[in-house]
Amino acid sequence: MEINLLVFGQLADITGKTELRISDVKNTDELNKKLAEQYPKWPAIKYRLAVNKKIVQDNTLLNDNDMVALLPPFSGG
Amino acid sequence: MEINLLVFGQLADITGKTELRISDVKNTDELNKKLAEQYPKWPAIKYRLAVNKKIVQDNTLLNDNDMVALLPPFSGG
Amino acid sequence: MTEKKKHNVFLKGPITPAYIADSIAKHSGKTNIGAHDIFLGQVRNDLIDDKAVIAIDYSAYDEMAEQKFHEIREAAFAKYNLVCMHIYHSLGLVKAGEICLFVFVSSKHRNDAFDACREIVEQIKAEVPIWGKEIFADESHVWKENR
Amino acid sequence: MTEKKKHNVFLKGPITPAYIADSIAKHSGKTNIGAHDIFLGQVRNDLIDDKAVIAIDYSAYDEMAEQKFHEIREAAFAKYNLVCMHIYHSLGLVKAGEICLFVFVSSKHRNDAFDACREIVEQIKAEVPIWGKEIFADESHVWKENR
Repeated sequence: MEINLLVFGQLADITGKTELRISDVKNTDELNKKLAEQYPKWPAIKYRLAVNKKIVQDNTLLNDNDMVALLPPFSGG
Repeated sequence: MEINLLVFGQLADITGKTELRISDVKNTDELNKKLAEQYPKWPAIKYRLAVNKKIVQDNTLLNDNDMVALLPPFSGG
Repeated sequence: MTEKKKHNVFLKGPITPAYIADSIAKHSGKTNIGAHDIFLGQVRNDLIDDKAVIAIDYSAYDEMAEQKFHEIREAAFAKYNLVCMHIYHSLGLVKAGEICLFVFVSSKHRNDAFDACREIVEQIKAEVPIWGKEIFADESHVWKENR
Repeated sequence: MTEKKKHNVFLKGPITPAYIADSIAKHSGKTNIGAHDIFLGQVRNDLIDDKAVIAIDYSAYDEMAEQKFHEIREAAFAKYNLVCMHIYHSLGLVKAGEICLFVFVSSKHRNDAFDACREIVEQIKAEVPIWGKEIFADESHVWKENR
């Protein structure tokens, strides 16, 4: 089981990539944990998650090939 | 004793002129009365008076060569 | 840096999109501006007693109007944190679909521009001695009244 | 007559005054419009830790952003009596003094345009996944955060 991860803004500065494939994460809590482990510099900045373009608040089950995006605070306009 | 009268908007349609000289009016009440006598079609529309570019609310004394303007409701913008 | 120099508010005939573009372009050197709010008044072809307005012919008590514009300008600069402000109003004939009023307010942050622009437009409509004669195709007319 | 057709919101690089003028000119045929409110966001050369911002590099989660813009658009047409509305936002590099956001709202009467334009700008800043990287002369950067 793998998901697609899109990384934006200052988080992409840390991952060095804007698109990643992540395997073996059942839900968004596991994904957050895995990212914090993988990237020692994972910052204290808040970010939100969108699963298939919808922002999710609570821990959310992930399915194979879901598109998950990491959204740091917006600064358009 | 004469004043200068500036007439704007729909009131100028009635006077046929935008500038007039009016004599023998001591105050704005007399001016209003005189205009209503002079122009049978003087309309029921509200207007305000400006004496030397300042809008006046109450009856106001007029001096020789004062510039009085008849201001129907504004419609700029 | 605030700019308060006076300029002529009244322009002969309609305000063109090119004029507005020039005015916007002139602000690119003012890099302390973060927000512009622009209000444009456009002449509508309203139906009045089944006749369509084809143009508005604007006239003004120029001297008093310029003084009022100046007061509106000073009050806005005193009340809001603005970088600059420009007001232009047409005199003479402006056809339906053409622009007769251009209010351009610039500030560091958006709230000042939004608040000031709206207040200025309301003040212009209520306080400045300008009259619009709505002209119909048959050359008859009615005098517009702001509400 | 209301116009709700979708168009691309994102433009590459700065939004030019000429582009804005073209957009205004296209509305002269819509003679039921009486009021336009236009908001322009301009890149400021803010000082951050004594270094001046020389440009902002904008990126977005395009697909989600387009969907959000569409929702904002639909909500505004449902809530306000608008004739038309256009939103344009830059992607990529926009230098200090250049324009990165252009919100253009048109209505019969001014209150709808004023209310809707301001609400749309707030929604864009709060809800649309766009990020601005503030670039300094020494090529270092910080990520902007809306407030």
